[in-house]
Amino acid sequence: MSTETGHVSTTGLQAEIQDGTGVTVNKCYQCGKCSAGCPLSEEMDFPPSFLMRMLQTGDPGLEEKVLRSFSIWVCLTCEMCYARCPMSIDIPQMMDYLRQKSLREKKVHPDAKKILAFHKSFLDSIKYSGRLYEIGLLVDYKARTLKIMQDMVLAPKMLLRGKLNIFPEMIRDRRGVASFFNKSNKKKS
Amino acid sequence: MDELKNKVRELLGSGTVKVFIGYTTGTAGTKRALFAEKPEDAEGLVFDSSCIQNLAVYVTKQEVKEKGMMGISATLPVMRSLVQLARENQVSDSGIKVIGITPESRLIDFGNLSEVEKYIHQFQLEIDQKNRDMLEKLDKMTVSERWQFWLKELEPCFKCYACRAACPMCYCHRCTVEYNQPQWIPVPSHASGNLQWHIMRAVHLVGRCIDCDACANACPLAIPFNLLNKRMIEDARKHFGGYQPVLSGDHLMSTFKPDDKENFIR
Amino acid sequence: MTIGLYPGCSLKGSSREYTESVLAVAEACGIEIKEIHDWNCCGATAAHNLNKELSVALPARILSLAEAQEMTEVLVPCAACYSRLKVTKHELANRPELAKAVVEENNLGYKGTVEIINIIQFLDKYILPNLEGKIAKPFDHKVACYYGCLLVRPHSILQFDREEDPQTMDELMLKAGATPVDWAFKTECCGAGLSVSRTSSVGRLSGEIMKDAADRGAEAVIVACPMCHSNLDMRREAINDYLGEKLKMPVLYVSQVVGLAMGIERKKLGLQRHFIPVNIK
Amino acid sequence: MSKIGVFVCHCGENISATVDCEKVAQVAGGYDGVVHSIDYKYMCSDPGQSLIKAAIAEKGLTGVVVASCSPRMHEPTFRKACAEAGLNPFMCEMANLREHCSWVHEKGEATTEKAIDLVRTLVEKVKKNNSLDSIKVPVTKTALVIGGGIAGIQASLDIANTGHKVILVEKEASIGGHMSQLSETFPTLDCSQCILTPRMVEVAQHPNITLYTYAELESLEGFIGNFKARIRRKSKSLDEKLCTGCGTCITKCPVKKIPSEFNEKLGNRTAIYVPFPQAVPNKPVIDREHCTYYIKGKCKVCEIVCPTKAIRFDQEDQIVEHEIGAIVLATGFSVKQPDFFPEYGYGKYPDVITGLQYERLASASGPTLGEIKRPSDGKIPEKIVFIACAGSRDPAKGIPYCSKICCMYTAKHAMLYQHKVHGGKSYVFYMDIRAGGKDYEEFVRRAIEEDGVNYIRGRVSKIYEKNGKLIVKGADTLLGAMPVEIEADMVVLASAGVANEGSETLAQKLHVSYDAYHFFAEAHPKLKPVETNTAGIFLAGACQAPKDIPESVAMASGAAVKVAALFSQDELTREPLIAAVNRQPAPVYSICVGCGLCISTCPYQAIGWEEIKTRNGELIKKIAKVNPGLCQGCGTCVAFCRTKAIDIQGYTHDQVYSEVMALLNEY
Amino acid sequence: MAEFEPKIVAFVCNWCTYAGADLTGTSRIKYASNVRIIRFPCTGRIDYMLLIKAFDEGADGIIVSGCHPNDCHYTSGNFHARRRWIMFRDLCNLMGIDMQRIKFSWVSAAEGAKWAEVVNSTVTDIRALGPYEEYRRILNHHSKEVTNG
Repeated sequence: MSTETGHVSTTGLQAEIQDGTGVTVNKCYQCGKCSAGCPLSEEMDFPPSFLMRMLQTGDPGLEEKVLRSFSIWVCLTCEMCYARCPMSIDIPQMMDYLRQKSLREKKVHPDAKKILAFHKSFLDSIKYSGRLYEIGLLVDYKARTLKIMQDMVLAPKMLLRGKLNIFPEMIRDRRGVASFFNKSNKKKS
Repeated sequence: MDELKNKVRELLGSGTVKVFIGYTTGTAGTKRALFAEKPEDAEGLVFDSSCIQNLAVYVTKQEVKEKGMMGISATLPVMRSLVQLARENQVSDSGIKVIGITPESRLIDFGNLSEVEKYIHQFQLEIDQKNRDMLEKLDKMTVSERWQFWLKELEPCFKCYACRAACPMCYCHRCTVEYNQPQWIPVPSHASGNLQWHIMRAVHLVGRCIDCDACANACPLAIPFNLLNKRMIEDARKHFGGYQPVLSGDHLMSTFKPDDKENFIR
Repeated sequence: MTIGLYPGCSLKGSSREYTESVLAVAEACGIEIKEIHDWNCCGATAAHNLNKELSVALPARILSLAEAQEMTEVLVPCAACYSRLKVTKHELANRPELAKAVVEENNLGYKGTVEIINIIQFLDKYILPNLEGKIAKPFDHKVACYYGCLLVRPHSILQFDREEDPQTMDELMLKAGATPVDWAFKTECCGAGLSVSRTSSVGRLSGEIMKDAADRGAEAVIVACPMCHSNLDMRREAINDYLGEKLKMPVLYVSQVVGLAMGIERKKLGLQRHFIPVNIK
Repeated sequence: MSKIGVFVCHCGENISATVDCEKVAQVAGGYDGVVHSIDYKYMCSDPGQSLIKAAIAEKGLTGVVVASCSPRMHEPTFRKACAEAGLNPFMCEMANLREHCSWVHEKGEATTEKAIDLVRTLVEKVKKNNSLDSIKVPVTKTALVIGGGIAGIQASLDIANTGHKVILVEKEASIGGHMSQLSETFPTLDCSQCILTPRMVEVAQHPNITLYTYAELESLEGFIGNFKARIRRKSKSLDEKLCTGCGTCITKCPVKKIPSEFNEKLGNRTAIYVPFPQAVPNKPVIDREHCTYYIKGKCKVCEIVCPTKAIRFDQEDQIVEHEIGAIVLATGFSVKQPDFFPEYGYGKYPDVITGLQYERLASASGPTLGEIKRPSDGKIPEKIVFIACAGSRDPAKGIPYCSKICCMYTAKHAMLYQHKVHGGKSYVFYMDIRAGGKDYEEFVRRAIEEDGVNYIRGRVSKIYEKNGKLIVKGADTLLGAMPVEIEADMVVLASAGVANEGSETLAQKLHVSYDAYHFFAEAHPKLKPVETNTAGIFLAGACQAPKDIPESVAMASGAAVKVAALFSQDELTREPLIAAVNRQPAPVYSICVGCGLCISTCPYQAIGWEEIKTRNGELIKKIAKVNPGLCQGCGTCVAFCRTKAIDIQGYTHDQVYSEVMALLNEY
Repeated sequence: MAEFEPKIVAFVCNWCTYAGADLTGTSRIKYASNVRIIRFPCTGRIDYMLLIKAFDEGADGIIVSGCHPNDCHYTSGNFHARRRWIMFRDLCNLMGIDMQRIKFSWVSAAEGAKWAEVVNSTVTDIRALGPYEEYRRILNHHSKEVTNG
């Protein structure tokens, strides 16, 4: 005898998202309220609702497009879409999932390299000192993006106003924190 | 004592009552019921603390009713039973004359049942300490321990129905145990049969039992099934503010309050 | 009664004035605040963008520290950190398998006992009650209360104020003597994480926000998040480029306004650190 | 010895897809007493029923078990079939293999097992069934119609025209309901008032209709054919016989600034008022909450100016009682105020209004005399945005279901705007256009093709005010969800239709069931759309679910026919599934000991006393007696009686006991 | 070894829970097939002795369900039932009958999903409790015939 109550069985990326985030892609009925409210939809190659639609088709080609899209990286997780979605679909959660998958599978959109670089520098800084070291972050970021000149004007002003620490703040248990990274990285590979 | 005898002589003499139900000393000094029909029978009447049988059980018996107007010497439990029986249309002023005997063995010559009702309402239905402790002990047990407890207690029961015979509230012409279409209660006195009998009896007495213990006293095996009735009395108080025998008005289990509280229905 | 403090990275660097102002008002009201010892970064956007478990593990460590240091209530002034910590607490409570992976494998003694409060809740609960009569100089200006994203969203988890047209900060400002304007960009996003990597977007998003605030006659924008502040204040150049005008409207932290109203001197509140001079009294 | 026939239905694939029907029939065939057991594709079909009839005739069946769908669906069908074959209909039982088994479990052993158990249980039950004759009860040929909207009006007129008496109860001061608020109606664009008011007048003048406005149902007792209704007539502070409806009091009333409910608060009314000029009856009522006299104890201007001295300040509510045979519920619906959408700013921006408010603006009798003007400054909007599904299809903040009427009225609104404001631009944000209905699709196309309404497929995320304009931020999902921003002068929200406040309480008064959204529930979604689960109570209009006018009217006429059919008999037959007190030959007479404790358990006061007397009239015994006319068959007394002296047909002690036994043995 | 499949009998009223269970069907919501429904006109008709009988015939669990308060098709049948259940539960509990094995619920005609949920959670709970061995044991030494009458 079965005690199971039936639920939508999906395949491919849909199913992955369902298991990974609990988001049911097929809940979306394409009203577009997310795209209408998204502060960045006009900078996206596919606005949120469009993205949802692509995923609904279950078409491998379109799923590939999603993972290679710029949208998932320019998304700020400002949660506006989730706040206004009539079906309470947690798009931000889904975006996180897609970004991580896109990164694992090395499908990051070229224009997103800068954004990614920033995130990476950010995490390295934490990995190294346990906290964010803003100068370090900027330097490291510039190194990654070769944008030496960017924000050059900003830094001195900040120093002037005591908004930048010349030396990174180090936490005591740096090993502990660093170990988080190794652990969760192992999982990926 | 003489006061009672005189009263009864007078009642029988004047023909106000045709039969008077009281206690007398039986064989081996035990107390049993006496049915006095002539003034001189009153001589046999006795009363003391050992008179614990609930005489109210007789007032619903056809043989006794046939004799006409009844008189009865009624202790507090008997009075309570009489009022409940009156509520259930089994006795009425036209059929019974009550001579009350107070806990201090004072006599009260009641004019009618509503005087009896007024009298009994001075006293709450109170479970005595001994039994309360026993119930507490049971509550402390796990469900299975209670289950085992009752299996053991009920094991010897062979369904002699002395409990039923002694209970003034068990006056039905046809008791549910006597049904066989369908067979509500299994005939043999095996564990489940006994269990069902006592559950059924307890349920039938909810809101009606006045805690006279006649059933337990009558039980040849001294099974403490009256604990069930006592728990029902306590719970009736806990859930619905308790009950008292009344001549008219609501019966605990045939009414409800829209806001009756429970915590087990989802 | 002491309250735990999780400042987060920005409050130690680019927006230290936020910390200063929080401590200043607390001190003025005799509220003791204790910084969580050896706290680490919450991981911010970067972590949950790139690595789910990490994004939970980092805040989990912070909360475990607070528990270990016997804190029952932790103030998190940075809206972004606040959101991360709350979300983590929620995830750990509702996703056992994730909790197992994170808490056990990193052997954190996480119990989930710490109460996490944001700056508004803190000021409401601990400062305002002491403010009766202490309003030395009411902050008598028209202000636009800017909540940003992460102070009120996701509502299902934060359960703070309402996610559309929130009111708590406005009420707070009223009590500080200010006049909140009714405007439309309270919860629009400033560009946050893209500050460095896509400054142009930030210029546009923050620009729209500043514009509406200005159009409604606000004299200052009030924020509760260092990211909002750095975008609206430090990125003013990008903003003005986008708007094609020179907006001079200052951006203050909610705690700074309360401080000013209490008559605390500007330096203690770190007003001098702003890019856009706070030239209103 | 009983001869039982078992008939297992496949219901097409509905049952056989997960239950092995052949096996069920074959196993059932083995039970003692079962002399005939077969399975068939559609038992309810004609050939299916013939199989049953034939078996009854050939094998002389004494009982029938049909194992198919829920008895709530087809019990009458099969009982009728049995009756036609000469078997007492109450010797037929149904095992619910569809709703309770095949539809809710996966295919497999276990499911077939369960089906077999269910059949066995019913076989054992039917063995204990008794042949019964249905009960006849008289019918009071007066109908009660609750709600004076278009549905209630239609139902009242239809019933009244069959020559039966109708009592129409309306809680407002005038009949007319929502329809009287509407401007013009889709798809024909004829003026709502023009087609409605004649009907309203007809109601008022109809000899068979008693109209109670400003009144509500207080309580209802009884059962089909024999209800007793108590109606509260709220005090109008007016002697209606004397009042001529001249209206002087209204013009003179000093309290003039009360937001008019009829005009959806876009206009004002006085404290003594008629809701609208064409009101029926056209006599005022005093709104005691706002009347100066009732607040301050002085004023009485209306009394002074009244030429016929009809004002009665001391008048009190009055309770009237009526014997009723049938009831039509036509209480309509309410509009969900869209203030749960802070992002749309309804209630904050005066120029963001609801569809119903727009109706008042567009209505010739409305506050703007039919001109579309913004509430804020009275300007005529050059750009207007209509937002569909403002609350509907929104489980998160609004209601999950589709309100059905919005697509059409929104198209109408846009069309009316284009007709009234030349050169104006109108936009409709929609997700789907649901225009199912005669001439509906054509109507929407006309709005788009001929009147140039711009339809944009997408939902609006936010509305905010910016220098006097309403900025509407939406998206066009047909252009890759491209963001769209419109600077509008006015926004109309197609707010959702919801059940009335308190519909639940009314349902409880009448003992009809209601659905998850508190709309009244029909007895069957397809085959009994106007019946309720309570015999003698019928539904009409939007109180059952959001509906447009044609549907409401059709449903009302449907309900009226049901009532007329009921009234066409002088007495009606009721299922004899009621309780009775046991009787026996002398000297026992009855197992009942006459304790009388059961009397107060009966919800219908159906239990009384019976005195058993000898020939020469002396009392032998006093026992309980169930009045078959009043008993509704709940069985509460049956389970209560400790002597088991009361039993109830259809659910006798013997029957239910056998069911439990059969169910668990060889489970 | 296969998972223990409890026998569960449901005593339900015709107007709310039976109809609710019909709705579960029409909505095609799947649930455990362990349950067998017996239909009553009203919870007021449900005889406490039948519950004991169910255990006596080897049931592992029981569901008793009807209309929510105020929704009773017969006005007050469910109110009477509720009062009886309150006392009956206490009695059984004192008797050592495991009250975790009798689930009481209100399921309206509109609550198809709730019915599925009630059944599933009951099955899960009873599964956890295991077969009602305690009661079975006292049955072993008497044959069914006797109780079948």
